[in-house]
Order: sequence, then C-alpha cells, then structure tokens
Amino acid sequence: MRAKVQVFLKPGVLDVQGKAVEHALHGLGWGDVADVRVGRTIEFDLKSADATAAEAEVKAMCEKLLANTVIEGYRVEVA
Amino acid sequence: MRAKVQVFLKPGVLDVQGKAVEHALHGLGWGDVADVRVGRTIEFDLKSADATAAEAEVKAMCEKLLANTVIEGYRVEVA
Amino acid sequence: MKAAVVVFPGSNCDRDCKVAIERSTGAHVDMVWHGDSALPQGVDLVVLPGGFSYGDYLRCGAMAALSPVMSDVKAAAERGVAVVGICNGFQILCEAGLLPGALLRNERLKYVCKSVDLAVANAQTRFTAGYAGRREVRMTVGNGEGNFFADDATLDRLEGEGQVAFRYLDNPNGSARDIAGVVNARGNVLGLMPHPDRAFEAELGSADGALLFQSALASA
Amino acid sequence: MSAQPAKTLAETAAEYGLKPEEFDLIIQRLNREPNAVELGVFSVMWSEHCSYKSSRKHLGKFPTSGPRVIQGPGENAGVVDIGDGQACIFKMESHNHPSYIEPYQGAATGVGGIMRDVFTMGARPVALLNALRFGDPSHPKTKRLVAGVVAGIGGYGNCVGVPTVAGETNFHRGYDGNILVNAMCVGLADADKIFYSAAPSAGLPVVYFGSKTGRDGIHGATMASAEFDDASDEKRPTVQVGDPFAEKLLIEATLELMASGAVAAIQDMGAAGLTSSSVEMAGKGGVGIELDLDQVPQREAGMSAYEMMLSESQERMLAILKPGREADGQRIFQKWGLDAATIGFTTDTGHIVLKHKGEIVCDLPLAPLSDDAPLYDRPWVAPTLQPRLSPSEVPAPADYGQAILTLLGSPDMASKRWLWEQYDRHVMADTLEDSATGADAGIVRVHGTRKALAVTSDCTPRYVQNDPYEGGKQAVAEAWRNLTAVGADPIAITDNLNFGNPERPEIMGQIVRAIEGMAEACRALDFPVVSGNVSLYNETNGAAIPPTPTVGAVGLIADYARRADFASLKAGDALVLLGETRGELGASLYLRELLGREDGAPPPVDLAGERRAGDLVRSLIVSGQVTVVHDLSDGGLISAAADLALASDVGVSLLLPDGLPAHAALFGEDQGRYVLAAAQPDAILRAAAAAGVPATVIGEASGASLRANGMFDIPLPELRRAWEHWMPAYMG
Ligand SMILES: Nc1ncnc2c1ncn2[C@@H]1O[C@H](COP(=O)(O)OP(=O)(O)O)[C@@H](O)[C@H]1O
Ligand SMILES: [Mg+2]
Repeated sequence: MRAKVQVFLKPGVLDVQGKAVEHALHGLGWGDVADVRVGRTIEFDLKSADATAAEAEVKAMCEKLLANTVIEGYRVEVA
Repeated sequence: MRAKVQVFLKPGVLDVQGKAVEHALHGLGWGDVADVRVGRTIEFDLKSADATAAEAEVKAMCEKLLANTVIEGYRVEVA
Repeated sequence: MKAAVVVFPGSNCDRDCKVAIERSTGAHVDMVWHGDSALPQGVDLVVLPGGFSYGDYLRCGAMAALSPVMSDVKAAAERGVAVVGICNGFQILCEAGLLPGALLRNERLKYVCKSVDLAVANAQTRFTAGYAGRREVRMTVGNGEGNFFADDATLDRLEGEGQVAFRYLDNPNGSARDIAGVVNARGNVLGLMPHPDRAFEAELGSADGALLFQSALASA
Repeated sequence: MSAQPAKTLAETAAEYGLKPEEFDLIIQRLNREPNAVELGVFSVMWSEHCSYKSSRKHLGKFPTSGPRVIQGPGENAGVVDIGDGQACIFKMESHNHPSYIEPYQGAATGVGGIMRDVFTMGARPVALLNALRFGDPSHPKTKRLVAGVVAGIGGYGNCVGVPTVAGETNFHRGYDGNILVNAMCVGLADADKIFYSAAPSAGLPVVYFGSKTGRDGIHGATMASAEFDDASDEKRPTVQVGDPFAEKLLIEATLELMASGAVAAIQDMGAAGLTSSSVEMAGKGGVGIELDLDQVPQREAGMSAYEMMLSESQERMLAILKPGREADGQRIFQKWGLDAATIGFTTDTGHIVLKHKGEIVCDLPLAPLSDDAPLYDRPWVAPTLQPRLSPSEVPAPADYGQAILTLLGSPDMASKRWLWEQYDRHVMADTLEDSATGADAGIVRVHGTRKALAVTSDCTPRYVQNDPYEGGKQAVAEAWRNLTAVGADPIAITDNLNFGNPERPEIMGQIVRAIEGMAEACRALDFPVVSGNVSLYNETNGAAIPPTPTVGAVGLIADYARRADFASLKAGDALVLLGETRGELGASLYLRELLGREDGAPPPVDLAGERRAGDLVRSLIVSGQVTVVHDLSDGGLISAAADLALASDVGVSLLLPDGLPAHAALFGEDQGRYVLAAAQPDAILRAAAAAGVPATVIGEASGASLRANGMFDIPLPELRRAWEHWMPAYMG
C-alpha cells in the first residue's frame, strides 16, 4: 500500500514560507493569489493488507516522527 | 478557487530527506516502510471562474517559480 | 577595474564580497539593489553574494533568480562579462539557468560550516588562472544546501570540457563527484560553494580567495 | 471547546498569573476594577519577567558603572565605550521554556529576540553566543532537544548573517525537565549614535513596523477565558515562530531609519509585545501614549484588543518618530518590504489609552504599571555548604590513561564540534577566533580597524550548586580569565540568572548568595554588569534546576596582532603554570565523571590572586612576550594540556610537582591559573616572581603523545578520538 501524509502548519501559526511565496507570486504578476500555505508531503510504501490498520499505523508515525504536533497538523491517506 | 501543487524530486535525484525519514522510521520499529519520498505542497487561493484556465495558470507558476524542473516534477489540482 | 555586487533581500555576504574585492584587487565596487533594472555601465565583474536571499524559502535562490536585475545579469553574461556566484549566489545562478545543475540539501541534512581544502581542477579558467602551479587552496564553506547535483551526462560533459573549477578534497556535503565549483561552457560564469570572500587575508585563516578575485579582474 | 461559565474577574486575574493580593493592589491603585484588557496589561507588566519583582532588590548589589560604561542595566542592552568614538552593545537573554516546548522555534526566537535588543539601540550585531544546559544524555528527551535547539540557533543566526562564535554546553540530570537556552548578542555602534527607548515628548507619531501581529505566544491559559470562547474551537498554539529573513530586513531597515535621522525613540517588541514596548517608552519618557489598535497590521482576522496587546509575534519594532518624518519611514519600510503603520501618538496625559473599533478599551495611568510594580523581599535561607575535600579523601584512579580518556570523552568535556559546525562562524569576514579554533574566547574584529572584541560565556553550575556564593564569584572570574587568556582587556559583563522558584526560601537563598558572589567578583575585577536577564521558576514537580547564573562577557583587544591562543604550541616550547595549585577536587569534573560523586566545596576564588595572575598574563601578551596561553578550568591541568596538544597537534610531556598527589595535581580545579608556553621560560618566571604570582615549569611540548612521569602515555590520535567521539556518536 502507498501512504500519503500531508503535514502543514496549524492555522494561526506563522507560515514564513507561505508568506514569502505569496509575495514572490504577486511580484511576478499573479496579484490575485492569496492565503498561500506551504506544507510537506511524505509518501511511502508499507506492507499491510488492511487499510484501516495501515491508517492507524501511519497516524502513529505522524505523532511520533513525521509531524511536529506542537505546531503542525497532518492528513493521512492510504491506498 | 483553491490550487494545490505538489512538488517532488524526480526519480533519478537522490532524495536525502526521504532516505533519512525511512531510516528513522525503520529505527522506530516500522521496518516494512519503503520507498519514502519527501515533497513540498503549496496551496493557495486564486480568483478564476474557470478551472481549466486556472490550471494552466498554476502550471505556469510551477514552471516559473514553484518547481525547479531540473530536479523536480509537479502535480497540480485546482478545485 | 569595476565590479558590482548584487544585494538581494536576505543577502548577508554582500559587504564581505565588496571588502574582499576591494582589498584583494583595489577595484571599485558598486552595490546594486536587486530591484534595479540595470547593472552600472562598464562593469568587469558581477558578484552574486552568499546569504539567504528571500530566506531561502521555497528553494534556495529560486526567488532571487527572478529579481528584476537578473535580466541584466544574464545579458552581461551573454556579453562575456565575468559573473561569480558564491554560495547562495551559486544557487541563484543555477536557478537562473546560467549554470547547469542544482544544489540539493546536504547529504547529512545539516548546515555545515568548516574550513575546506580544495583542489584546483582546472587552472586555465579566467577565475583560476592565478592558481597556476598551486594544487590546493583553502577556503571555508557555510551551507545547508550545497550538495551539487546534475545528471550523469551533464557531469561527464562538465568534466570533459574542463568546466569543473574546484573539487573538495574531503567532500563536506555530498556534492556529485566532489564538485565545489563549476564554470559555464563559455567560461565566464563561475559558481562555487566555498567562500573566497571569507579567505582574502591571512588573519582570516587563508588568503587564497584573493587570487580568485584577482584572476577574474585580470582577465577582464 | 464548549461555552464555559463566565468567570469572575478575580478568577481571570489568577489565570493570568496574578496573586490575589496583587489583584487587590491593582484595584487599590486604580480606585476601580480594571476591565479584562487592562487586567491583561497589568498581568504582563507585573510578571516576574517584566518587573523583576523577586530579584530587583538584590540586582541592586551589582556594580554597574565604570569608566567605560555608557549605559548600564535598564535599557534594552548595555553599552560600553571601546574608544575612537565607538561603542559595543550587548546582552544575554533566556528562552528556556519555549525551547523545551518546541526546541527549534524556541531557540530560534531566542536568538532573534536578543538580536533585536541590540540593534534597537543602534548597533549592528556582530557576534552571537549561546549557553546551553541539557538534561542527562540518557534522558529520553535530551537528544531531540539538543538537535532541535542547535538547529534553531543555527537556522536563525546563519540566515540573519551574524556569526555564532562561542558558547558553552553542559548536560546534567538537573535539567531533565527544564533545559536552559541562553543567547547573547554583541553589536557595534558609533558612541554618539545610540538610540534609547524613552519617548522625548508629547504629540509624536508612534510607528509600528516589521511583521504582522498574530496570536503567537499569548499565554495558553488565557484561551480558556470566557471572553474568547466564541473565537474558535481550535486549541490555539502559543508557540512563536521565527522568521529570520524578516529579522534580516528589520535590521537593515532599522539601521537605515536611524541613519536618516527620523527616530526620536525606539524599542523592539519583545516579551509582552506591544504592551511592554508602549508602556515602557511612554513611562520612561514621562509622557502618555494613545494607540488605535485598528491600525495595527494584523495577520489573522478578528483579533481582540487583548490578543493584540499580548501577542508575542516576532520581528516587530515600535518607533517614535520626530515630527514630520513619517515619509522617511514609509520609504524605508517599502524598500525593505516591511509592514508598517502609524498606530498612535504620544500624549501628555501620563496614561496609556487604547482604542479598538472606535471604543476606548483601556485607560490606565502608566506609573503603577512600570515604576510601581510590586517589589518582593522574599524570605531566604543561607545555602547549606559542603565541606572542603582534601586530596586524601578522593581516590586516585587505578589507570591514569584510562581516567584521562574517560574524562575527555565525558559529555561536558567532549568536543562540541557536532554542534558548532552547524553555526556560521565566519559571515561578516571579521572572525579571528571561534569555537573551531583553539582560543579561550571568541574574537571578532571591529570592522575596518586593528581592534577586536573578545567574547565568552561562562558558568559552572556544579560549583554554584555546592556553594552559590563561591560559584557566583567563579562564573565572573572564569569569564574574566577567558578574556584575559586571549590578551583582551575585560570590559563588562551581562548575566542571565537561571534559577528555580524564588518563593522557596532555599532557592531564594541561592539567588541572593550567587548575586552577592558575582557582585564581589565584579567589584574586585573592575568588571561591571551592564545588562542582564532573570529566568526564575525553572522547575518541574518541585525539582529545581541547578542554580545557573550564566555570565556573558566582552573584552577589548587594542591590536589584534597582539593576542594569544592555544593552537600554536610548538615542539620545544616549555610550559609554565601560573597560579597556585592545592589540588581542589571538591565539585570537580573528575569527582563526578570518574567517581560518580558531586559533593565537596568548589574551588575557592582568591580574587586578589586572580587579578594579579590575570594582569600579568595580559601584560605578557600585549608586550608580545607570550602568544600561547590557556586558562585552567573544567578538568584542571590535564584537560588544559590535552586542549593545547590537540589544538596544536603536538605532544605534551608533563612534569608533576612533588608534594601533591598526582591526581590532585592533574585533575584539581584550583582557580586563577593559566598555562603559558615559551621557547625560553625564564623571562616569564622572572616576571611572575616580580608580580608575586606563583609560577613553575610543568612540562614541555614534544613528541606525539600526552604523558607524565611514566604514569600515562596517550598517543594524540587516541586522545583525539576520545574527545571527538562522544557527541557525534550520541547524536547518531
Ligand atoms: N553551544 C555552543 N555554541 C558555540 N560554541 C560552543 C558551544 N559549546 C561549546 N562551544 C565551544 O567549544 C569550545 C570549548 O568549550 P568550553 O569547554 O566550554 O570552553 P572553556 O572551558 O575554555 O570556556 C569553546 O570554543 C566554545 O566556544
Ligand atoms: Mg577557557
């Protein structure tokens, strides 16, 4: 199975990259771009027959390693 | 509309972050995790009534700024 | 002799470069704001300094490569003017397509600041002529994304055409084939991760960097 | 989170950290109840952090003036005269708690905050230092904290482009639940262009510039209060995120604004953000201030007045401009891409008035907020002291060679290369000595001159633990010694007093005695305190950290060609030990690392002897007679000898003195000592005799091993492996 994790800053946490990218896109003429958020994606294979179990597993990886839950949230997809 | 861009290193480029994450996950006991890839997600709002036009626009942003096509590929979703 | 140092928001070696060029060559150095549309008339050397242009957010050098002044830097390069990108400046030159390849995250994923010994891989370039007869030079590096990457065909070509200017004797960041600095095919654009601007007088631990600026201006 | 029952004002006050009697005092001072915003303003201004209410009485004991002091404690940073119309501005500050919660951002914003304190006074930052204390390496959290803190310090300082040139790093289980991250910044300015925070008069525009204000850093407890229940069902993060890129732009814009002549007063927004900056600027100037919060650049929608006033969003400044100069500001802020707005003006009311959405949400007299905060004379008990240990009470090692390797490879002693290679130590191209080079202090040139600044940070918590007074003296003396050892004239110090809960008399006793010891040493060494920071309540479940009064110090080198290091020892040089050795093994590293004991009185500091030895060493360096010097500290003579050998890559042969057990001579941590090297030691011995400083030849540089009297003989590669191995192996 392929797991796909998206990690992004929690709402309210300053997204310095998003801010800079937004500024740059405006400068290049895309002035209507707004609310840019930059996040991280982690994709990987894992051996598991059962999607529900795999999802729980991947969530445990997020809590333990993949996300910094003090400031970041995450979304998990397994397929 | 909300655009979602995913940027990944191309297959031939060593993904050192992916390697490090894989190594760390193995160390934490998730030994069956394989082929970890770490990428970047950029999400933003843009004013556009037409999804096809918006997608073309976002692809232009990728070519110009959001991805370095020497080493990276990208996927675009607009909704 | 006239040199220009481009200042991007987040550049932090701009003054270092100016001082290094002045002390090692006596040339006049203009500071050029990234938002300007043109370089000063008649420059013989353009330097893109180290630092964290635009915070290195998104990708190192990506946003700086799109700065207004960069179109004139490209035009100058096409005219054959000497252009040097140091550290972040090297990243900007790659992002701007003025040099081949890209700089990835360091192999060990950490910023690394240390003194490095370099082999002068080609002492015939206009930037390294002053090193003729010297096989090793010492400078320092300070980078988090200094891991030079290009596909094998490109690397073979760079090596075959003498476009590799410097190599690390002890690779600090995982760079392909130990490459520390490369020139373009025409030989007038140099990018390197080590800092000649931090090695221009003996008090700083090495004066080897001075020769690079001297060579670049001597050939102008 | 569902709607909660309305809280009484007194309950809210308690949540904001105010004691019931402090809440009563506010009502008394105002003659009425404060509203919720006003209560928030009081709670931060009367917090320990802003008011120094527990420590102020004792901080007064520090000497704070001297011929070189331009500005002592009380401003954003201390200012000293370094001659030729130039000034050095510096300060140290803690970011302990945030770094424990989120090590990367906590440490990064600590670095950002201390830099703002320095450039807000008109200085360009030129050097950074950091003093770090982590828990036991075996504690499950330690490794992650080290990795995060170090990456955060580097991530911020490297990006801004200020070299991180020195620091110190300790590990002890006493910090398991409370790590310490103390950052120091040193800057340079023209002595006649120093900027202060006091608003000079009424009717001047108050300009905000930098990043937008978000809900960062507002105390978590306040989120539970009834007023904000409708805001969101999110648990609001209280972690501040640093943007070093914004800081870099802020430095350039601030210095440019100052150079334009537009600034009347200026202050960074540090702890308690807009509240403390506006209250302090108006309060110090004896004027009033009125702010329209609707004008504040905001990152998030729907922020309340309370949130805006308490936000600790980073990279923000508040300036009071001279009349008619707002256009200069606009031009500069636009050039650097910074948000900016005129958010109010100074008044003559002596009040702080805040307007939000057309209503007055706060109207408070300034005096009770700043000058009239509660002041506590907290009860304290004298610390219990430990007996002095004689060498005979401490077993000698069975195998000296093994003991030396163990000591050198112990966490506190081992090389910190893993850490400082992540710091840019060379940007600005003026670094002469840094963590990678063998010298007792970091050294940066004063740009464009022959002068240089020497900087160091020191504290030996195990000494302070066993005797706060002697430990306090020692921290100051070691800093003075480190500056002296490179040939610098010690000028002044900043301090960062890290302790547990001052409401406990035994902790208060540590604070009082450590301050008294530091003050005594400062007086004896003419080494005034010009700035500092106090961090209290560093405890978890009633267990306090080891008392850690960190000292950051600055010295001046008149001509950097005349200085000393310990990396240029040459074969054939004789080694001379200056100072007296009695073999003090109490609270030593040997005792802890080899015998698992932490008892005993720390080595006493004889301040008169310290001064004699130091003045002699400095004069020998300045006159060019000596260029190789190392002070003796942790691990005693053997560790100094190992440092010399490893840094210079030459063997050292020691001759141990008669009359003292070998382990006491090698591992004793007697204070006030230096090792000097010279081809001909006679001149040094004569000079020492004339100065009344004990001096003996204790060995020579030769061969390729560290050895003594046939007791041990360790090849340098083996010694180096022991020293370099621990940290990278630990961090993995
Ligand atoms: N956190 C740190 N940051 C930068 N440099 C450090 C840090 N910790 C230790 N160092 C460097 O490692 C070297 C040895 O440190 P230390 O043993 O504390 O020195 P000393 O005992 O001579 O004061 C010094 O150069 C010091 O600056
Ligand atoms: Mg020392």
